[in-house]
Amino acid sequence: MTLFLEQLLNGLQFGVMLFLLAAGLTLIFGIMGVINLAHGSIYMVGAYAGTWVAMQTGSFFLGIPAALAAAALVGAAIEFLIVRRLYKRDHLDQVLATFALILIFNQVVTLLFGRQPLFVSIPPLLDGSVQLLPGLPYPVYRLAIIVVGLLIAVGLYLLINKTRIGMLVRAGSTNREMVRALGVDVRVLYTIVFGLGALLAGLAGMMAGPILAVQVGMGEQILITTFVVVVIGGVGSIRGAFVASLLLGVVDTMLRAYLPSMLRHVMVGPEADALGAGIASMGIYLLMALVLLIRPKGLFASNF
Amino acid sequence: MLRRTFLALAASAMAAFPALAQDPVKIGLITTLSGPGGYIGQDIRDAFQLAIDMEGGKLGGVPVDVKVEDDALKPGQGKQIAEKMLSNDGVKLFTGIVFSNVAGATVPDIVDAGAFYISPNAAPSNMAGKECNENYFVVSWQNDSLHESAGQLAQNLGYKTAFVLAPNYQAGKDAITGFKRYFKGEIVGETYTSLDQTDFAAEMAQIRAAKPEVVFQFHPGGLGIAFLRQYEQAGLLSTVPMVLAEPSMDAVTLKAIGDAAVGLNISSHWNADFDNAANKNFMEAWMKAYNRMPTYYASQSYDTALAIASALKATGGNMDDADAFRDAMRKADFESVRGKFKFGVNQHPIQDWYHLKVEKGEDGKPVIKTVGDVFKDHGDAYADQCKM
Amino acid sequence: MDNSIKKQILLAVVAVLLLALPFIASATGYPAMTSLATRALIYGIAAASLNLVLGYGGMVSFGHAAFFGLGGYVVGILYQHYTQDDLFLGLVPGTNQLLVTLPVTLIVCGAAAALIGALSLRTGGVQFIMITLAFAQMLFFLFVSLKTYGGDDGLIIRRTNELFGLKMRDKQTYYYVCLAITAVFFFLLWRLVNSRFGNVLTGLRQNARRMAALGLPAYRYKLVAFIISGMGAGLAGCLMANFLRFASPDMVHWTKSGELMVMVVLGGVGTLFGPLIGAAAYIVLESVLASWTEYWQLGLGFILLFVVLYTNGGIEALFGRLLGRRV
Amino acid sequence: MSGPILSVRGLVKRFGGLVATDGVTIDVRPDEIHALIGPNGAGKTTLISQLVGELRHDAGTIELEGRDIGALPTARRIGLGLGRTFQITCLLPEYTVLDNVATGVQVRQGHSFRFWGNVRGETALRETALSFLETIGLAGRADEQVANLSHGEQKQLELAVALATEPRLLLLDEPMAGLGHSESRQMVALLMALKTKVSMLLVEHDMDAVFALADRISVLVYGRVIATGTADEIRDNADVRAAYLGEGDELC
Repeated sequence: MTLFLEQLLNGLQFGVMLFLLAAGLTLIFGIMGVINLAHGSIYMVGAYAGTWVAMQTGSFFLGIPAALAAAALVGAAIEFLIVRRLYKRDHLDQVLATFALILIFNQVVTLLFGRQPLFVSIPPLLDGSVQLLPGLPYPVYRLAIIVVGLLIAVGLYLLINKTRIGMLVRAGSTNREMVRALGVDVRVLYTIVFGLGALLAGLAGMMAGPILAVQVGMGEQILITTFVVVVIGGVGSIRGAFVASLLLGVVDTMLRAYLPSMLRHVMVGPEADALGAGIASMGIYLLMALVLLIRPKGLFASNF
Repeated sequence: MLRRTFLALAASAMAAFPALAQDPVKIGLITTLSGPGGYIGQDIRDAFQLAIDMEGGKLGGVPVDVKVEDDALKPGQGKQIAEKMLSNDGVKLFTGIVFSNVAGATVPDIVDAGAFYISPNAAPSNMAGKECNENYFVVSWQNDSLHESAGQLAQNLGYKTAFVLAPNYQAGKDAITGFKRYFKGEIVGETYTSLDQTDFAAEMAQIRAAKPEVVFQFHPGGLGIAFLRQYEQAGLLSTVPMVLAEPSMDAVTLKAIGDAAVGLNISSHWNADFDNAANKNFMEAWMKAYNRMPTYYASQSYDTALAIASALKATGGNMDDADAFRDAMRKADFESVRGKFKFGVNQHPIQDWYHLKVEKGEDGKPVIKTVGDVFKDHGDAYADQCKM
Repeated sequence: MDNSIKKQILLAVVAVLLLALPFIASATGYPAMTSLATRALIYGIAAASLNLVLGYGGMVSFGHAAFFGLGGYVVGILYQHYTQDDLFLGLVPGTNQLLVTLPVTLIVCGAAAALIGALSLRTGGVQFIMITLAFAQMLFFLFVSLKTYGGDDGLIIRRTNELFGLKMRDKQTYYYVCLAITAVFFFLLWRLVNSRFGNVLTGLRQNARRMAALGLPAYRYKLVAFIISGMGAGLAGCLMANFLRFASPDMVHWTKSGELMVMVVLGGVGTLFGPLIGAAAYIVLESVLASWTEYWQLGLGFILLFVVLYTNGGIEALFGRLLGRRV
Repeated sequence: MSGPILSVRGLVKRFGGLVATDGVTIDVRPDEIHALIGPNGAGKTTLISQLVGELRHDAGTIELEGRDIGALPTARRIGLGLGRTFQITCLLPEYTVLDNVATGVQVRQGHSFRFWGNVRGETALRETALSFLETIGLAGRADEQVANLSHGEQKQLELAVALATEPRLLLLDEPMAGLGHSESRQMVALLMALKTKVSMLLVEHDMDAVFALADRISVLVYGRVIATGTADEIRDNADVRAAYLGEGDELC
């Protein structure tokens, strides 16, 4: 039972990481109608910038503002220089232009930081494990990620539902013309949203630093999963992204944890393990296909 | 008429040119420089170049011209580069490939064209057995040996139960097969992770629940870094020891993991602290040239360059006589940085394997120390299938 | 009329150049050009197939590598069973005859496209992009975990499939085989896009609502286009596996789908020969940049960005005056 | 006298709390032009969308020549003899005028799974299409790109394309909207001439045109039909006057 709880927490933690990325992506999707493949690259930029500063200063907490600033700046620059030209284009052009950005970012990061992965330790404050229940130790750092992720989710909820910017964002994701009619400079709104999305991606990158390897290509690995989240949740819906992130995090973790042993009841050991792992990797894609077949616009589709 | 004479003259002039000054031997180095595996290709390229620089632009007294190209971990790309070098540039000697799938697509073309491929790393099992080729040499190891030695190491250390993990792909499955071939204890858990997986929390929980005496895991590159860090963060490192094959713990991985690596057991065929003249020579030159710890990939590539140098020296750099070059290669007449070295019948290495351990060094940073033997004169299981 | 004469002359010149290419290649001392051209032709078929749904039909498929890879694996799997002299799934014997593997590829890829298309076409827009990607990823992980067929390392096809006793191993011979198949393929495609079927397909991209108001049941036409497109990509995969003598999950990876899209856009969306030009440009660019600098992807990225942002319609648009008609 | 060609009974459409179509009942008889008028926001276009199947109604029935078509997708309804024009022209922008009509003829002829012959070389198809253009008076512009047409010509082309599907009932969504005075008169003449061939449900704001064309008129206000009758009956209806009071001269 404690094992199950631990896996549930793991799923939750993976889910909130996905949410940080998916929130920005879904907003950019929903409001500007842009498919941004370079979102993963912003995550990488955040991870590199934050980790590099943390390595130079020896302080993880100094790395955080660096990661946020770098990601937001790069995000705003991408919006200003490239994405702005893509609003009126079709999805195909957007996919390709941002695909090109992935190539460029990967090489620039290689040029700046070299090919060796970077490394940052968990800050002493968050190191070690705590006993949540008897027999259920859990790393403090992962708990911290869950807490930060949930706080951000709450913050986004308040931002979207209680502020003027949030009102515009909501209006923008259902009816772009309406925002223009309100006399708002849409371009500024777009840059703000893009920067906000980049900020969250950078934060995710920084938080991933001590757990994962900070290396070239880390963005693409998580990018596709994030897109799956966005599509399952319904393009443009923060709430959908939140639900889908947690759903995907938990489903993915549970499949990996329990499918092989379940299959072992019906077939031989090693084959069950390999097949189970194979199906588990496909799991999120199967889930997406299923959701889309039942609800072609995703779980929480805004009606546009 | 006049035109034809001119062309003929020009052609003979071109042909005559190499006779005046020895044309450098062209070596095609196809390797992976982009993406997460890029650092491996970089070490392979740098070590090969180091051997050449140490001889002043020559190998075995013969001037060489190395052409480096990035295969981007795409089999098709590797093949295309080989093709181009073979037919456009007349390259007859190749090396450098990091990954098995690129090698699988590229090497058959090279050897079929009568050129040589000397592998500094990848050595898939089919090419060690049935598909072995007289123009194909492997200086590194056969893939399985890495994990067989890890299995033997776990056996030597007296563990009775093991939990094994590897990514769900061919090399991962080979790793677990190799490990189980020599580990005689009980496997209490066998888990295949996904190749695009970065979070291993679920696996950590499974390991804790299974309570094994030892964990064996094979996760190359960034996967391994993530795995080891999370292993430590989950508090497992202090309770369950781990045995690794060298791809999961090279110098770069160690640097990325830091203190979390202390106490790990590694099986390897080379280590930076080896006490032989060739290795000291290599280490000194490397640190001077690049000022970073070399990975074992670098050592293999350096050995590859030395092996090529020995053959070039014996043949005087004449690549037109393939038989002579092959005979010279087979002798393996060079001082390997790993000490003893010879080729088996399938032209894969027969060599010793060692037990390494990560310890805290004098400056407080973790270092990999050689602490004992695992295998003596270990070849591979596929040599019997090779009919040459 | 002037345009069509120019067009015919241009086509004739290109045809002669393509026929003479292996000779030019060996005469100028770049024999590898023949292989480069073979790759360009094969990718041209794949890109043109993608273009049928993407450019003509307006369906942005991000999963066409699935069919490309599947085509490759058909060749690889049949070859493996041929050499091992056993049966696939205990039912189907292996073979090394191109005249068998090619039709099998078309059937398998057509069936796969029918299944994937039937499900994916229930959605549209971004969801369609992502669901096609999802199916390709599933196939990718399937091949990665298939140990029997090489898993991640891929399947080595020691000898190219046989065809009429030709020396298929010979690069020039294989080039001409591919050239002939490419010619036939583009001829068929040309007939197709100008047929009644092509007419409604293009109409659907321009204005789906109008086509519905004409009484056109769109789904079945889109599906058939998707199936044909999948078969074309499979054909290319079959040829590629024979050319590389290798099939690997790399062929199914999502970046391969991306590359195919790049080729289409580079050459010109919704044009007949654009994808072929785009494929050639991409292959040459990749090869030239890679031999030039190890940071070649940087250059490729910038070129791609430039093409997308500033050349509305790709390379084909630059020849637009010669070929006319496209807006 | 045979039954109505189109028979709508008690049609209801709700958007959340808003009732856009509130129990609409309308008949269109053979060889009749039945006009549907009403102030802006009365739900005229919503009604058309339900008739062609772009929107699903929540209650009621739609029968075409006695057959219930309420559950069929748009394409099937068109196939059964429904035709429509769009308020804002909805054409194939990359095709020529002739191609637009020819595509309509082609779809009307049945399935388009013909992969071989060049569709632009099919003379029978082209000639049929051209005859529709002649009916409309656009034959001289046959090879023009749609994008180069004037607004009035695009409206005419809309009609030609709709006729190419050989409908028995034509739903016309504001065919006069945006037309100049002489263009409007031309359109009125055109529709008048077509009246013997096809029945029409005409949604229109231009009252001159409506009174010139319509055999009967229904008035839609807030989703409800408040009156149906001949032109004179409607002119004298008190409710209609009330509904239109203060509406003034509105644009589309």
